Amino acid sequence: MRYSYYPGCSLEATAKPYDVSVRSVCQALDLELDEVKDWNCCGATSYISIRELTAFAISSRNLALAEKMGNDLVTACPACYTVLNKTNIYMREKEDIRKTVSEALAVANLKYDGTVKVRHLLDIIVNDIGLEKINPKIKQRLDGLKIAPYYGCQISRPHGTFDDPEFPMTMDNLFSSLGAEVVNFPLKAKCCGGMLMTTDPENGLSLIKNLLSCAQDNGAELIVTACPLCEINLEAYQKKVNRKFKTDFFIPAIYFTQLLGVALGLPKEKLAIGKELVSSEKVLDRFYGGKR
Amino acid sequence: MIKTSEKLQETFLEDIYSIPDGEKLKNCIQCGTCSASCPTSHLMDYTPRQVISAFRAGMLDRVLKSNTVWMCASCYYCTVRCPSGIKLTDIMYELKRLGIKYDLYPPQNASPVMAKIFVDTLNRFGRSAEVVLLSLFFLRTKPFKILNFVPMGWKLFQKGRIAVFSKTIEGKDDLIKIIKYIEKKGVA
Amino acid sequence: MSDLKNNTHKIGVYVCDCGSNIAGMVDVPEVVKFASTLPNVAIAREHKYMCSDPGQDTIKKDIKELGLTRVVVSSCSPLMHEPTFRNAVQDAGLNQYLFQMANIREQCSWVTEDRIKATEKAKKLVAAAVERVILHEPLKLKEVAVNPNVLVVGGGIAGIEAALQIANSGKKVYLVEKSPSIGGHMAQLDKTFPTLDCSACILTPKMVQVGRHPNIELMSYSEVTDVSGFVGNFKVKVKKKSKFVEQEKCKACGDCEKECPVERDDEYEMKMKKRKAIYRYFPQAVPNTFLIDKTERPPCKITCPIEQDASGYTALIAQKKYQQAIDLVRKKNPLPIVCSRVCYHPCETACRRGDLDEPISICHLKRFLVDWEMEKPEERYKKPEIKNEREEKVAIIGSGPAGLACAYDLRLLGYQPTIFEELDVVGGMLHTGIPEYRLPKKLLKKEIDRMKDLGIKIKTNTKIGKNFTLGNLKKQGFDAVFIATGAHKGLKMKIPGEELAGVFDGVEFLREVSLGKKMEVGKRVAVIGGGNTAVDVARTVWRLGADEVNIVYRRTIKEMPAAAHEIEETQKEGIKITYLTAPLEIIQKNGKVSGIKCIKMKLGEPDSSGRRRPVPVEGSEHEIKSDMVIAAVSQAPDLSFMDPSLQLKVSKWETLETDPLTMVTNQEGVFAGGDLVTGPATVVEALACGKRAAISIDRYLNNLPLDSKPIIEAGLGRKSKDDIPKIDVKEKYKDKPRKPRMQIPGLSIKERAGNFKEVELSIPEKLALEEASRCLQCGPCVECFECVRVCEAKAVNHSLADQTVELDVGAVVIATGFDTYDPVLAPQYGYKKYDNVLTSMEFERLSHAGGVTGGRILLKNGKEPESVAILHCIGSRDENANEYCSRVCCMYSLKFAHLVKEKTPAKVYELYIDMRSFGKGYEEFYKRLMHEGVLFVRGKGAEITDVVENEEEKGKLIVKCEDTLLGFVRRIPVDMVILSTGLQPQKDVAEVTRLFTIQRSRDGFFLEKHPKLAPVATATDGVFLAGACQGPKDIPDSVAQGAGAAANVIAMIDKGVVSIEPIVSYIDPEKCAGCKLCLTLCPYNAIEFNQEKKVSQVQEALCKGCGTCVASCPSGVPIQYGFRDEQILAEIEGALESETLAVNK
Amino acid sequence: MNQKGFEPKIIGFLCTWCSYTGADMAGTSRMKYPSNIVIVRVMCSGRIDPTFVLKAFQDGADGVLIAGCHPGDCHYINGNMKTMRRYPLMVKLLEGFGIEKERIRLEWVSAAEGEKFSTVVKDFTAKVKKIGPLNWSVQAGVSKEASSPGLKEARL
Repeated sequence: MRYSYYPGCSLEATAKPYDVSVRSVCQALDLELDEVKDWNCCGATSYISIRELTAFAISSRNLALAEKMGNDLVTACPACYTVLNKTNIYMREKEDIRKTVSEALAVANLKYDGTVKVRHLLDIIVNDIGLEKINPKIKQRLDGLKIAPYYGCQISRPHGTFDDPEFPMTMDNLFSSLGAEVVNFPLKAKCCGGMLMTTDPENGLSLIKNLLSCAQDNGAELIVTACPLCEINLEAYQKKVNRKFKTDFFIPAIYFTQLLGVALGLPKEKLAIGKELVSSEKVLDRFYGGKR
Repeated sequence: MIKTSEKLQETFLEDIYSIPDGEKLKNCIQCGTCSASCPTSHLMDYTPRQVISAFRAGMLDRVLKSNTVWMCASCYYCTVRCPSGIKLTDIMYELKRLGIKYDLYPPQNASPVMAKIFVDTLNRFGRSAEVVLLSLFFLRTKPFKILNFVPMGWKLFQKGRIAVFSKTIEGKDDLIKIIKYIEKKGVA
Repeated sequence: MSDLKNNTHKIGVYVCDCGSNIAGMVDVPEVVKFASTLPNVAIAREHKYMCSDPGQDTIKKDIKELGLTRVVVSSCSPLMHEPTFRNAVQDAGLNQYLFQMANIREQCSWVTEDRIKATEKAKKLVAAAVERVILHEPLKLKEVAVNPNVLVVGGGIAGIEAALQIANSGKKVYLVEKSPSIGGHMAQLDKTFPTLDCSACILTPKMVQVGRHPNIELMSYSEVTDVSGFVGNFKVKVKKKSKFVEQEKCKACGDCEKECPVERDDEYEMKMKKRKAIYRYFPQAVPNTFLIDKTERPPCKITCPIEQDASGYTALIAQKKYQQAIDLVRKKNPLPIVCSRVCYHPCETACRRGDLDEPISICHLKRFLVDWEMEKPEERYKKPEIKNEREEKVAIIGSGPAGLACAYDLRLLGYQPTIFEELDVVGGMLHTGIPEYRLPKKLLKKEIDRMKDLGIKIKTNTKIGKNFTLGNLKKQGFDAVFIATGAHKGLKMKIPGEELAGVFDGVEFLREVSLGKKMEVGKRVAVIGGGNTAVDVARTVWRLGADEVNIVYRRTIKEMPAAAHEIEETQKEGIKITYLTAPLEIIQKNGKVSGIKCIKMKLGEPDSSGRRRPVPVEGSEHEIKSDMVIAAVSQAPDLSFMDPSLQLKVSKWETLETDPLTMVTNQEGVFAGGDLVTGPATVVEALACGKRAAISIDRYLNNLPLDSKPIIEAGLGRKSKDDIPKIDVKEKYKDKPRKPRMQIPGLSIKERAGNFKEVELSIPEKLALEEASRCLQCGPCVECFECVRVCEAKAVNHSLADQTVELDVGAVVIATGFDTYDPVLAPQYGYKKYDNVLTSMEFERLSHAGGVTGGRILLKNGKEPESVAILHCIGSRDENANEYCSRVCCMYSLKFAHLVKEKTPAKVYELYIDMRSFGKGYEEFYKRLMHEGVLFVRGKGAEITDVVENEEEKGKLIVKCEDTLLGFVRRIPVDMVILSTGLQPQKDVAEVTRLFTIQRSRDGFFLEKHPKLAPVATATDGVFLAGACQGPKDIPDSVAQGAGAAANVIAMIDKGVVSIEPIVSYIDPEKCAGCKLCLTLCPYNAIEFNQEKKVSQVQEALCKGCGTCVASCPSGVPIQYGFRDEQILAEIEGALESETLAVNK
Repeated sequence: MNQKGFEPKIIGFLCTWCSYTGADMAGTSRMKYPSNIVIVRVMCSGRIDPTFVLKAFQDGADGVLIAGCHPGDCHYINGNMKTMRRYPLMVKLLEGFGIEKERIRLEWVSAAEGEKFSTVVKDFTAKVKKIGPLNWSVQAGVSKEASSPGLKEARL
């Protein structure tokens, strides 16, 4: 199976491990990813808050580039997923937006006919490949590992085409089929505060605290996310949370591709495991039998 | 610059109605599902529902000067749950946009600055680079605060999770052209 | 202009202002001016309200005074006032069909924004009408008599009211209700708002009236499947689902219920309570009878060749009713002891539980029963009594299972069967084929002795063809013959060396052993084949002391025909199985076997049997050392006995040919079965043959024609996997705890060696009980027939079938009611996730005195709630569910609040968006509840969660909402949440719409003819609506509508006739080419072909005037009165050339 | 050939049970749509004869809308299915006469779908406007008589 790949800015920086593990896992699953050449930032949530149409225009550039490549456009970042999706929908359905944006693209002699399908990697893995095709490839079952899959918002809201916006299940099903024990995690689709962490850390922290304690109280050893922002918020700020609320959280959060990679028997470095601030060693080493 | 609040009202309504499904705003039954579903409403000076009543009351300027819209974390709960099909998150975006356009946003709140910087970097490099973003951000808002983030930033850096120099994309000129075109059309 | 239009016409055109409705947008004077310029228009007038009497009078006046020949009224939609104006025209002495209407309101003034454009359009419409009306011709209304019978669909309060009113007016009413009782949702309610009187108290009397009413024929548990005909004369097909209880006999005593072993969720109690498989819908049900829930029949039973009541005896075992259980087994099975040992049990393969974890160990449960019986046979074995003795004698050749079964059943019917057996042992293959360690001979003997004890004669050592011939049997006074000599001839391998000493035939070998012959076995024995015989041989040889036993089979274990558990045991006993290997030649050393030359095989394409055909692997020849070879490849019947003079037909497989079900041969009075007919098969299949033959022989001896029907009815038809409906077992029984099947106690391998002791041991009671209780009771009725046993009224009848009745009615009232929104679709409310989140209907049952808690309001943990939140508008006023307001929720929510307050000290919160108390006494009720101290919160509940944020929330459900009057977001901790779920159309609303060719409105409910003026009529004449099927309604409104619909119906019927628009089609025989195309197209088969004239003819009575034939005729012969081509073409012309028309004058 | 101020003439053939009632519904709920369409009522869409369509174009219509009950909902069991089967051939025939297939349209409109009806009319009118006037009757060669033989062939 072949897809066009849109990493997005975060995966080039703070979420580098995500990018690394995405590529390794896809390789292991015979998913061919062609990175969209010279893609630009999707605009994320901030750009839309300044100039809507411009936001659509710049992400349309990505869509236009992807359209040339033919295949579905897959991204691992829910923010990009949402923005690209929204742009895509509006470019298809809203005459006026299509008109102006197309003109704008034309200036850079680009055109977009709205034929690209924007997909999230999780969707591809669970629905295009499918659990029954993945399981034979499993080298290392995750039996006994207690995880709290955390979906956050934009993977299923508002364009959640492949999972329920209130109680998403895709990751739950994926990992329980790999033997992991998925703990009850009622807050799995609640918001982590997103950019609030930078703009209003005081309040952002309390949101994160709720998530962490819910996961911990339900006995999770590991939080699994599918979003760069969620990941950084959940793990990088644990110290601050502990300081502010006199708590003692130490619960690693990694990307779902990293954990899937573990099950596929990929070596740590190919999954960039160990790059997290809250080390996942204690939890994951059992699967590496001590070997580094 | 718009003087009267009614005038503002009209301009804004026009604008809101112009965004996809913006007209649904008229269908609001003031049930408060949006507010109760919002993870940050308890931090807002006005609840999301009140934003819409403010529209109806022609008192939008107060809302815009408050922190309300800038507290929206884009979680889209209000959008998926609204019984009247109002895409409130998008309306929040629109209000942020208009707020900035007409200089109606809370001075003490940082988000507008953040958003602006984000756009600048993007326009500058074609991609956003968190480190540039953050440093610029804190320099402009609360320079001393940046120190709070240094430890974490340093760790991230050690872990190779910070790209110090943001890449500039080749098609940057194209990108600028695209943006310029839209700006020029003044419909942004 | 077409010459059809001469100027002799005088047309009057009347343009209506409709107050400002038309005049507000259309310049009426302008239109009038224009109209008067049109050809043939004698007069054009404006009027404020044409439909008013003065308006109509102007028309009448003009017709009389100006001698108008045609009339055009341009006002509202013809669907609105066409009848009005037609009457006016008729009154004035002009034929009403010389009239045409132009719709300038609904389709012009109301939909156009620009006054000039609207006026232009109005002109076009008028011109079109004028052009058309010129070509109108006088037509006569068709009048047809109305059938006075009425069909009411749906037995809720609306249907009940309608039915009673109509019946009281002396008309016959058929009331069709889908569920087992009438009463509908109202029967489930506790109290009713705003008066708080108990629902049952006011409903039950009405229900009883319906049940008793001489004019009402109540059809509960029934559904309308087809509707044809039209107003005044509908033909309706109703399917009455079988209740398996004869209504008129049932005394509703409930004895059956007590005995029934099966429990199921009670739908009436909103699944908060259990009911039995035989149950009564609810205590006050009308009709007050029981019924049996047989949604699907147990697969174990329907796949068994003799339909042994597996699920039945399993359920009885679970209840420790062992005597009933064994009696049930014996009812169908003449050899239960044998079967409990050797049956290959297809039932277990079919068992639903197998799709969940492991199938029920049905066969061994039977074993438990027969062993239990054998402990105290004298009291536990019930010898069947023979009712009426008959002297007819039947000869049965062969004492195998088939013969025994046939003899047994015939004997029970009173006949005198005699079994002729070649050997001096009885039982055929049961004796000679099945080794002692599987079926001890003494047990077989017990069965046979019981047969003899019944009076079945068995003559051993009498070989057919030797001691007697079929021919002279008849002479010996036998009236019928059943041949079941089995298949005892082992087939050869057809390889060199087969004749050598030390090479044996499997069947023969087993026979010798069973007859007690001392058999010498080699050290290394090879057994060729993969069937049960091969396995039996191998295990026998092993017991006889061979050092090494090796089964050589050409396919893999997957294809091996032997029973799986047999193969398992074989391997346990250390017997080797060599797969994918075929013998080529038996090698000898000085005259004695020394080994087998074999070749490896690999699986190729599937063959006729569906199994993959093995093909040799080049150069893989090798030798298997062995000093004894036993071939057990297959058996065939030995036909040497056959008396050629009989000329019995033989198949190409060397088996006897018979009818597959009646088992009769090509010779009258001669029947056959068992392996002789089927080829080597199983015991239970042989039993089936014998039992079928018994039925046929009985018919034959009673001079009845042979027939497979009674055989199929007896459950002896051919069985196949496809008889079992496919269901998602994992989904349906997801809550069932998993549990592996029982482990059968047996001899250890050591204990088995060197002897023939029975390997499997009796099952201890405890084990059997556990195993039996694993049964899913998927029927759900398990057909244990306990209900039949205990019913004194003899009302239960498991063979009652569904029946379809055809009704002739003149009018139909549809009152199919509503369904409630399923909050599972809005997961944020945690329904089904949290124990104490209830729907409104669930609360009704909780609060109802007859409900699960006897009317006490309790949490799942049995405690009283300290606080309760009632959330309004769940699934209503919501684009994600239903956009409309369900109208009843506000009020019933207040009712709930009252009930909670009345019965508990709990705090009650009402979370509402807008309080809608529009009805009589409703606002007062609202006030009253405020007074009672209910805490009203204006704001919709957004989410229910159990994730607490502080001490006070611990152990509570938190309702998140915004108090919109405060602008605060609140987290309200409560113990119980009631979701006020909205009303929505029934699930089958689409089918009903099609059945009665009516329409639905945007909300999905049925569409009334007019939202204000015809709320209970539909666009389809003769079909009326009542109650919530037309839109959400409370009880008062539903009753009012029921009565309203009744009034409409009665009025229609009492008139005696309905007039039908004469807009039928007509085919001119002179012009018809007789191509018959129209015949195929007419939806009502109203066109017949006249053979002698060779033309198609329309039967007016049947034609409903769709005009399809007219549009489709290649030569354009048919016409439709009122919609002639010319008329429509003229209308088009008028519409498009209005200007030119005008100037032409 | 989109020319300013051109107001297309459109004829709508509606079955009385679903689509005509739907059109009335649009009226009662005051849903505005262009005034270009004039509606001709028939009992069932199955009655709509290719002749009508041709006649409409002959007499200067620029577009023809045919509307009936949704499949399965037909008041006459399956008249609408017959229309559906007939429709493609109608379109072919028209193209044979040099009439763009965009000028004819088949829609299912139920009695409840006033909204749908108005949107359909809006959309169809706009499209026909785009294509421009037909003037089929005045186009050389096509006199009513000339095309009338075609009418009967059109029957299927």
